[in-house]
Amino acid sequence: MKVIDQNKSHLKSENSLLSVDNIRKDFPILDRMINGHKLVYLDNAATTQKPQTVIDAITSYYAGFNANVHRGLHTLAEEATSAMEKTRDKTAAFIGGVKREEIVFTRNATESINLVVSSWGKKNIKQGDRIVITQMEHHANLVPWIMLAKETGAELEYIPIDQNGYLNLSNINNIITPKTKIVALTHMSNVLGTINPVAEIISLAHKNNALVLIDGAQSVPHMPVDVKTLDADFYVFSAHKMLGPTGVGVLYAREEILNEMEPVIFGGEMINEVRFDFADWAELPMKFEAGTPNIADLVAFAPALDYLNKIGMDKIRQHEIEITTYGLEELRKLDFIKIFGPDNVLDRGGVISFVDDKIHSHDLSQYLDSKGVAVRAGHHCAQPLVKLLGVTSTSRASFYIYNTNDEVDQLVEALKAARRYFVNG
Amino acid sequence: MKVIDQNKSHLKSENSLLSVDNIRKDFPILDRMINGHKLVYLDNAATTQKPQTVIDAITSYYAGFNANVHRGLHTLAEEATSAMEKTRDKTAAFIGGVKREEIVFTRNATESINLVVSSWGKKNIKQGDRIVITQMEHHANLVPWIMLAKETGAELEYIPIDQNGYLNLSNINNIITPKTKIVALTHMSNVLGTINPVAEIISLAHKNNALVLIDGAQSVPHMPVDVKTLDADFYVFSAHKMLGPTGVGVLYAREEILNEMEPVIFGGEMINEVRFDFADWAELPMKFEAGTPNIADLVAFAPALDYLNKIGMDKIRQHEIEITTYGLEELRKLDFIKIFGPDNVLDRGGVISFVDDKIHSHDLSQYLDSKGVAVRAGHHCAQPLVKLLGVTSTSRASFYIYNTNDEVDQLVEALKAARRYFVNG
Amino acid sequence: MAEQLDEMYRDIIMEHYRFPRGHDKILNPDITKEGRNPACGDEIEIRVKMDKDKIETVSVDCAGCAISTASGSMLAEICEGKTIAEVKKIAGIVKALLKGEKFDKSYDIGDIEALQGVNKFPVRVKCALLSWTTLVDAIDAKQTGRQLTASTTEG
Amino acid sequence: MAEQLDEMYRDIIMEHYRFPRGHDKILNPDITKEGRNPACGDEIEIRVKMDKDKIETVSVDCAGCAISTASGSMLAEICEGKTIAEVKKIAGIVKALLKGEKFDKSYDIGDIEALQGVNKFPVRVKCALLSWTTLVDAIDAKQTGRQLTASTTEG
Ligand SMILES: Cc1ncc(COP(=O)(O)O)c(C=O)c1O
Ligand SMILES: Cc1ncc(COP(=O)(O)O)c(C=O)c1O
Repeated sequence: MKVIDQNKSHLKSENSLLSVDNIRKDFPILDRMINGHKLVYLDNAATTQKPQTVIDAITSYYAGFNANVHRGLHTLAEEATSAMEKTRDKTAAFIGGVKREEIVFTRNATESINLVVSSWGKKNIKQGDRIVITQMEHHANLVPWIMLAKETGAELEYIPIDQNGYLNLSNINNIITPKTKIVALTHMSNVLGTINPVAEIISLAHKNNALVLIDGAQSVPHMPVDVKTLDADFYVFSAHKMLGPTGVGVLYAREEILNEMEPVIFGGEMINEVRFDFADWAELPMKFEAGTPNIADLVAFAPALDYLNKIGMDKIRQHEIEITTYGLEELRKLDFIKIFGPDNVLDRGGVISFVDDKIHSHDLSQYLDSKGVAVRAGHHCAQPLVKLLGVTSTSRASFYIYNTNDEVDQLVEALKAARRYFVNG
Repeated sequence: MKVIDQNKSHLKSENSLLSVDNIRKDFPILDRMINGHKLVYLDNAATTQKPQTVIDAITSYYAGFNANVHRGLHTLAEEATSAMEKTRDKTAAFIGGVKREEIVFTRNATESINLVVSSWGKKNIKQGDRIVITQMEHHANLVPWIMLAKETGAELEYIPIDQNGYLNLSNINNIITPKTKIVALTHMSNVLGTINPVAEIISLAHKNNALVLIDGAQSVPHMPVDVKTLDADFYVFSAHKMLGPTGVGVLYAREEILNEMEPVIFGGEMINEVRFDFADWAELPMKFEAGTPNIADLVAFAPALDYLNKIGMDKIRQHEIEITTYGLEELRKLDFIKIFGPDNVLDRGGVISFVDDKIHSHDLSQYLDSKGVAVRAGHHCAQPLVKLLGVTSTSRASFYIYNTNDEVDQLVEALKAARRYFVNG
Repeated sequence: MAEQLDEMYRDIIMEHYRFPRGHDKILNPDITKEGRNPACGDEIEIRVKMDKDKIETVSVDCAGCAISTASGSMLAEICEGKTIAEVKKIAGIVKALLKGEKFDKSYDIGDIEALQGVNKFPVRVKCALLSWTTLVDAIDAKQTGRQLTASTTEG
Repeated sequence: MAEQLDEMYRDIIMEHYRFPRGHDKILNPDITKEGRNPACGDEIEIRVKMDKDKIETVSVDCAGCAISTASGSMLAEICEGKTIAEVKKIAGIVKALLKGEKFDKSYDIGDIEALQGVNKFPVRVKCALLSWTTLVDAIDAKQTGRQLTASTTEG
């Protein structure tokens, strides 16, 4: 016990680089009691909690300047439009300074990927073409491609993963070939935590004249991302996984590509001119944003970006490396726990999937919850991957800026107690 | 002046059935000052303001039980799921007691219509089939059908409107014929205010074995709607036009139809089982709701429904009849103002579109705003209709539960002042 | 919820989970049927040995959580010697009990009553239902001569 | 914003709006071009009479708001006698002025300066731009011999 405590205080002082104590004060939900215990929220890969500034932005919007956007000539409409469009500027800046026209707002990362598949995909993918994805994709970046391959008669090829949870690139030149039209892969796995060498894969794909979609749902919230430097063609993510409100997704795509893409949802806001037998489209990015947008949440995404910028994405990454290091160390001490994903913490994000050799992940998570510890259990929307790992489900602890080594300790204590409850009880 | 004042106090006492004064206290934005004047918000057809209970529900969600929904085994996830699903129950009840499985949540009414067109439409509409819509449709219920007709080679037929802003049904038996597969029309026009005889049209369509989609974006917020009694096949609306948050749309469709429809967005939540080459779908309605939903706003739509139920949709309709009667009366006194839409207030909702014979609607709206009066100007996402009316744009005042006859007076005064500014200045 | 947790993981359930009945596969079954709960990843195989219209024995091979294991164990225990009609009746009661609906309380369901605590945890209801759905599907298929595909608690 | 409103609808603008220059259609134009702003419903027709590489006269037939009318009137006034290069330079200045960007302040733009107040109202910028975009498109098309389609301030 003493050893652990020393470890803890040692790592805590490093954590304080990020002044987690101050950060926690900004998140009202962290005071929540769960079953008599203070909430230990370790389900950040599913969705993160929100700082007061984000909550306040929604309140101020509705109490101060709620109105429908665009073309509105009254004060409220102008204020709402300008606030919403400011978020677009901030989003464009956040991922490396792209053009505001290159940022399309959707409901979530899932819709962003589906927009690419339905619009770009159906137009450009033909029978005999090859679509390449990986074995570690979230259903959002898997099912749309399965369906597109079925519909078009294209081949769907998988980049395999190895024993340690890395992409196995040994055969990559036979996978990404001149037949390949699109490569779609996750920047960071939501199950294994693996951070993939996307720049390398993008460069190989481009040599083969294939475009690349990066699923950044787990990367943009947790590390600096510059889509220009990566040279990604499409990049998607969700606001709700990075302190922002639910209901906001982002699709970045290069302007030339967006210009070539047809909209898939038709209605108000996205048109230029409509006659009874004719319609043409508004300029970018409105062309892809039909109907009344999720205005309040778009407005409230800005303070989430501000919050992340204020801390600094480098520091956030550093904090997650530290807490994940500690988490892996402590979990490895439990001989009944098996951990998935890369051993080297520099190759992974703040996500630890594990199983207890005797307790089913559902029972385990339910038990952890009774101690106030929130983790996710199941297939994490990656059924084929979880099956590959040789299990039916895992438990997953995932960290963010407000998590502490203390909370890791509480997870570990609860795992030990679960053994007593289910196994040696 | 005296006459108007008497009128005012007379109608005010009738208004008090609805105790507008008390209602106004629940809407924090109504205290907002615009250019030195108290806000007179008459842009409710674009989006309505939100009561404190709706705003509070969002705050409580984020501060109390924010988590990703479904399959979550921890307390927060269960609370979030159950709150979101309670909204589904309330929505199902609100439109006449349909099954919860028949309520699909989308981003907005526009997405709801597009979902029907992309899924049901592409599967069921063939070359030579006929699609029937009306000349008074919002772009949301117009452009998707234009595109579908183009793609499939189906005919697109319009039910025309007459001089008074009613649908002209004299030729309807030649329009809705056995060739017709779908009839899509608005329950209430967002430009003319016209309330269409949808039950009659649905019955005629059904006799021809055509299905009917009703665009209820302007009706559900303003009058009692029972989709079962109407016998609608599809019915769509937006939460943000009925006190609810932005980012929530509803698609009601009969269960048999939904069961036959394929999803159009693929990813998490909407699947049952996924393998590397195979996917099948979750049960209704999740099949159509891929990815993380707009949880907070779905949760906060419930208090909006509660609020409307508490007042009673009958009373809301009554209030709007009264204020629209007064508005029409007062505007008709201004000989430079031309009003569009039915004369009989019982055939119209609380929407008054008008033009000044000398002042362009953009100048006019901008001027009204300088007096604190918010109306919308332009084509109201119904370009072909506005063109039919023989104008390039209109100004539109639209009312809701918190509007008063006093506010109508302020509109009228501001219209007179605009004349002095632009015409006799 | 520590108490709610104990409500769900009652002693009876934990005992069935640790020492599941019907765990050893029947070797010459009259009916064999797989069941899946893709959302959980749970998979079971049910085998039934019939004695005319009565169930002689049931084996439940289950790779699932405590709840699905315990529920399968209770199934094996209670179904032994029951007629098909009785088994269907019990399956109906289990469903009602798990979903918090009304059911015939006069019918003796033995240990199964302990599953009641599960209805506080909606996500877990499917776990408890899997073996029952699979068994009823198996019997129906046998009776109607339908093709046997895997049962699922989704859909 | 009552002041902001007066900032936009300055006396000069209101005067151009009430008495627009170049309102009478040129009968034998060298260039004719339509412009549309579908979002507003505004439509204009511009006609140009050239004198070698100079613009002799411009007529602007406009069914639009005060801002687009006044802007068109200013266009007709200032362009008379200017070379194509000069007209393009002025159009560039108008665009910069309306979008709040930097421009060459040494160049004399006369009444046009009064359009500056419009940049406080982003939705109205398109109104003020319509005639200028249409004129520049018309000249470009004439010079390159391209087909003339309607100009628009969208896209
Ligand atoms: C890697 C990855 N991709 C995509 C998604 C889908 O995100 P959303 O549900 O916000 O659309 C997730 C979130 O679960 C994810 O982890
Ligand atoms: C009649 C009608 N249909 C559809 C819509 C589209 O609603 P939304 O923008 O919320 O999708 C509107 C709203 O403007 C409307 O008035």
